[in-house]
Amino acid sequence: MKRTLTFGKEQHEVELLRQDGALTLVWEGEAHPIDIREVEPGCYSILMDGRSVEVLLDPAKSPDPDAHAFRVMVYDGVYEFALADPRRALLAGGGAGAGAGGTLTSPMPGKVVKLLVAAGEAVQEGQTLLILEAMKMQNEYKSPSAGTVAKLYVQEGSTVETASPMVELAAPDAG
Amino acid sequence: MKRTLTFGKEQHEVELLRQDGALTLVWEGEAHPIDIREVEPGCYSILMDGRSVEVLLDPAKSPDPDAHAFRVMVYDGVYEFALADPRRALLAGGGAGAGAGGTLTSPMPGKVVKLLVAAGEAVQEGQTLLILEAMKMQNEYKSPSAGTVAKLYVQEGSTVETASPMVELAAPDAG
Amino acid sequence: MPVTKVLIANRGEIACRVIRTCREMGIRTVAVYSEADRAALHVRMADEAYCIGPAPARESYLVVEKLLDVCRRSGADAVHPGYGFLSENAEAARAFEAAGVTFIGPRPESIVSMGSKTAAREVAIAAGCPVVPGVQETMSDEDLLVASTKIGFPVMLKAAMGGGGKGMRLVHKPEDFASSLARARGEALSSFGDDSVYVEKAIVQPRHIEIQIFSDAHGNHVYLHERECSVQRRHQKVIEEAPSPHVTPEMRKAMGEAALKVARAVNYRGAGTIEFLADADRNFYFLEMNTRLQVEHPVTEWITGLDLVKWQILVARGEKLPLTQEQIPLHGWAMECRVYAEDPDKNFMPSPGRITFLKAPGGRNVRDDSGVYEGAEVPMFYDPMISKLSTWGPTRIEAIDRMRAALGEYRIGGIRHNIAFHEVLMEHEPFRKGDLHTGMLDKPFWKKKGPGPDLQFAVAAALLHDLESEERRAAQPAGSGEGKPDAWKHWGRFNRL
Amino acid sequence: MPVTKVLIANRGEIACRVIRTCREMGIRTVAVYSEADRAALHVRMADEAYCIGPAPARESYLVVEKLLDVCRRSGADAVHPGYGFLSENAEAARAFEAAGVTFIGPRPESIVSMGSKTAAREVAIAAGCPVVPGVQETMSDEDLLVASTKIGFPVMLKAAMGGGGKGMRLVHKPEDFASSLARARGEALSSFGDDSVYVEKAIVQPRHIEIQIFSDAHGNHVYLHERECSVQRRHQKVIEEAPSPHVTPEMRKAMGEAALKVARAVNYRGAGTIEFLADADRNFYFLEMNTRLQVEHPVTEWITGLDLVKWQILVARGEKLPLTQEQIPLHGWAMECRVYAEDPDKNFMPSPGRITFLKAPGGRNVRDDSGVYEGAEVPMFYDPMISKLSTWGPTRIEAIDRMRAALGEYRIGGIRHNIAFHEVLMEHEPFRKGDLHTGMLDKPFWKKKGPGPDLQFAVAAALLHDLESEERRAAQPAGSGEGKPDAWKHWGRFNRL
Repeated sequence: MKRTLTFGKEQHEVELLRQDGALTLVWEGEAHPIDIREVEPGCYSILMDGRSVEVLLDPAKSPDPDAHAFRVMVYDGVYEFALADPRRALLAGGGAGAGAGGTLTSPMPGKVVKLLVAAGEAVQEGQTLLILEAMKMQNEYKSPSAGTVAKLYVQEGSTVETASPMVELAAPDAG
Repeated sequence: MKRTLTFGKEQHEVELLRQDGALTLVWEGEAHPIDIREVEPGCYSILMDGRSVEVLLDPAKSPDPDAHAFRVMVYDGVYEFALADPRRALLAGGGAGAGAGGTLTSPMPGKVVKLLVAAGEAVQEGQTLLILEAMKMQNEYKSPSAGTVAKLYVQEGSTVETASPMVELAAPDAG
Repeated sequence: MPVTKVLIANRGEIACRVIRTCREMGIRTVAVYSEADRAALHVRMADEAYCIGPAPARESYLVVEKLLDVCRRSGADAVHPGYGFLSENAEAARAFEAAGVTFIGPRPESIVSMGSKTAAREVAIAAGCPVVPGVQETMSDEDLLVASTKIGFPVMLKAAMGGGGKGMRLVHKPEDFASSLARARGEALSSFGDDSVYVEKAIVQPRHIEIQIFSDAHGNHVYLHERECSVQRRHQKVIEEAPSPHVTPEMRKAMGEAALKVARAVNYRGAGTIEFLADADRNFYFLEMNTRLQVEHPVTEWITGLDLVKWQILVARGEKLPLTQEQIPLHGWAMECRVYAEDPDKNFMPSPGRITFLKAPGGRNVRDDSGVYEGAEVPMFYDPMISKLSTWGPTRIEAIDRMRAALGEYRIGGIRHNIAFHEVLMEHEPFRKGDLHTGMLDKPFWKKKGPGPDLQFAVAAALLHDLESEERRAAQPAGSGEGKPDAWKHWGRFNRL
Repeated sequence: MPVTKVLIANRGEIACRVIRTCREMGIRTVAVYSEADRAALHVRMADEAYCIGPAPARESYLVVEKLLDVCRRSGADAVHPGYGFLSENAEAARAFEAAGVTFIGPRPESIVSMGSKTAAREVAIAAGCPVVPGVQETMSDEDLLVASTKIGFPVMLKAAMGGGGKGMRLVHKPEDFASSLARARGEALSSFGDDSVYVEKAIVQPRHIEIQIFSDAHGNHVYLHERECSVQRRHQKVIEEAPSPHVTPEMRKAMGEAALKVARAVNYRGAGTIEFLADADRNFYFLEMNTRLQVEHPVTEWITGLDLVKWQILVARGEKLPLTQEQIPLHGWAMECRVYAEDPDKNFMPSPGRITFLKAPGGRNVRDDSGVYEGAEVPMFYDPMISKLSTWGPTRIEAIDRMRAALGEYRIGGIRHNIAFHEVLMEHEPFRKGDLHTGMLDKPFWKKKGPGPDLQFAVAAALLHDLESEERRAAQPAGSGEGKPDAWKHWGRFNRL
């Protein structure tokens, strides 16, 4: 089961092989015998290359429907990355990098207290699109790239859930 | 779902009713509205008669195959009791009290380091039948009642699991 | 005043923390909960629990009449307000006392005196406690701009009824004034029901240092030393410590005595905190007084060995303070990290949701004050703080190293949180050296750069997860189990909650 | 001697506890594990982990050659033995030192001097430390009976190589002598590989009080005050506290100085404990010396604020003791309850098995040193202690009340354990008054009598469990899910482990 790992701007070919009950991690062609135990649900004790590392695996939502996104806690912090079937990743044009345009979704449940753009309006990267209130805090929601507001899914006073569509942006050249 | 509760030497008729999503505990004919939430697996937050009690429910092994035995932890300690279908309890001759005789099983995994009785031998209540070693401790295993050793399932050096049969006792009058 | 059964008019970790002290003192506890909180930890821990309405706080936790009704039904003879909610609401305090229920907090008049920052400032000036230069009264937008120009930018806009960083904005230049003011007023209105805002001189790289005071009903006042809370994000504290690495014994005494002047001026009773801003030259200025227990009180408990909730109850019973000023201990150093359900990489955006995995650290001199449990839902309606992790050590560096180790043990799944952010802070050289100021988090230096030595391990677990999902899919009859993302079957045990 | 990477030649809570201090000190850790312990907590926590053989300790944890091999493979330059296992094995200590690996413990000669109780007694007598009347040498069965008759019953039989209550028997009358001696020899042989037994005068209602000592390699010796460990079941400690309610400042000083005489006599280095028996008149008698860290060291850490494992490492590095005798703090009171997988209602029979639910208490001045986790298996091969819960308070009663509250919060499912037993102890009037002696648990007064106020709640949960099992059965197609008791489906998530 080969996978393309996307971690930040890096990509790696990785694979986990199971043979006769023993696991091997193949990292960019280099094989490492590895012992993985799921000691608690989602929590793995891993021995490899003489080291012992405990990881808590948290499947996350991925922007790419063909990739599995993960958030992983270890003693030294949190890693976020995605694993994709390399064939599908290839078909989709490669990578999980966010291009300009697309539908922007709400990061958490909340209420839109201020909407600062209108449909059809051109926006700059970093421009505040709307203000979302949740957990007693007002949060500015900024445009990840330059573009044009293609569609608004919310209005002032709308309540949204996690990952509700809020604003659809078109890339500047597509506007 | 009426149940016969056996707690120590006490017995009570108890029932939990679910109607339109609401629960009622009927304790010896007296009805108490009750709100029970399983907040974690096996762990319940219960509100009744103005009180809040959290209980951890641990299904235990019961000597009576028709009864469900429970061990329950609350802030104030541990309760052990059994619930039985009253019809079955009636058929079985009532109660969960252990009579004389029957098969004695091992309380834990271990090794029989000493066997102090032979098949056919008469034993007194409290007489040491064998010595079991587990977790670096030697434990004397005593007869719960007077009777006769009908059968031995173990010999010195035998290793046993939890609830392995070890000694079958016959009641004195049956010997 | 008897305190034999305490209604805790709060939720989350502080409700649980109050319950623990009551248990130790043999006092029964009554929890209240909104419809979103039936399964919350404080409901599980209390001896009694009553529902007081819908999820929004203004329909439940903030409704005094409902709390009074629960006092009547339960026979509670005292109310502990915790922090936030009604803790600094003089009307509520009066209503409880009028109903014959002991309010475990200051006299209502003290709350009023300190409730408005502008009024509190007047009191401090009159009592001889230094204050930050600025304009005391709330004004129109135009007048605030005039005043700001006169004081000179940068200035700080603050909600008159505010606290906890809400309705607070630093304004660097006149061009930003209008939008910042609008935002400050908006937050002030939604948080405190009052959009009054005032303006003050902004002190450059200030340190936030506060004095914990305690007073009884007999006119005795002591200070329990200082806490430093300069590590803030969006004007809200995230790391607190006691004592402060900036404070000398002389400064401690001067600040403590200045704080007690304010306490005496308002005839204070109970636990209170005088917040100061301090500059590099160890000048300090009165900022405000919090007339309640603070979130960060555990660091004071660590260095003094005292139980501040117990003292609150003793004072509410009319007893004298157990110790005099000279008897207040100060040993070692304590750190506290606030654990929030939030995303430090996305401007600390709250991250409500279900906690699918939870393991708090253990061991020596580590204290976790949690309000949640594995399987608990962090609701979107309330503050996203889920626990406070605190550590003690004989020295500051030992407390920091212990905190770093404890954070490494902490495991929270299902929501985003700030554990890794705290870990970076504990290894951040300026922090370790004690070079703190309230703007130190303005640049997000904690964002992870490259891959660390554990990346391969993390990826291996994810690969196994994918492999087993595929094996299960292959083994299952077609059509079964559809409609749920396989990643979550794993935690199927929570589906029944 | 450098200590940069420590192999921990142990398992369970003590291995985890040592790992925590190493983490705080920036020292890397190497775990070893038997085949029964691949998923044990210490393996999860360490930086490296190596399998050293089958489950029985004599084929894994006790095999020095295997440990030396792991030192070579991992580059560990020091070994921490914990307690039990090889901690008091002079041969092992020599083997490590010979291989250039620092043994974090005393000099092998000190272990030898104190390893046999009879030899230890000689040392104590020579050093001027009072001892219990008795016969020093091991003898034949017949001679032991003669000696016992001469000393006068009751007498105490003790394994010469023993410790932890194993191979120890109190004999009240001559008729019981033969069977008790056989049992003592049997346990001695299986626990220590040597069936030598000796006999002593049994002191009536004795109190077990011990002095924690610390020595460096430069001839400095200090005592860290006393612990009382009189609450024992089957001659094994279950509750420990520091300081002792029986000890006056004068007695503390006398005991501390007597203990240091013994330490000096054996040129001691590192952490050690001198155990004494004390009678009602505050006479005290040397019992034995434990040349290692004790299980109950956390209560000493609470009252002194010190980290004993850190001190062990500093001493192993050749550093001087950080404090002099006059600088050793003593504040407040600490309690420790040993949490065992055992059944207090059935003569403390061990109860190995899977822990299906685990929730340790939190809050202030509560410390849980655990070696397990939810889902962990408590193997039958090792000691059934799963955690040590300790609390601190300014006074003894506050420490007890805090312990009672913390025990109430503790939740362990799947195995039998002694939490409820400890709860009864914390409410037991003689215990609360400090009237302790080593026989206080001879009568099982903690067994639950009647129904408490929570019985109806407990039964209600069980009824709901039965109701839902029935509803599920009714909803399921016939034949599915058979073969497993429905009560356990619940914890299906553990099936995959």
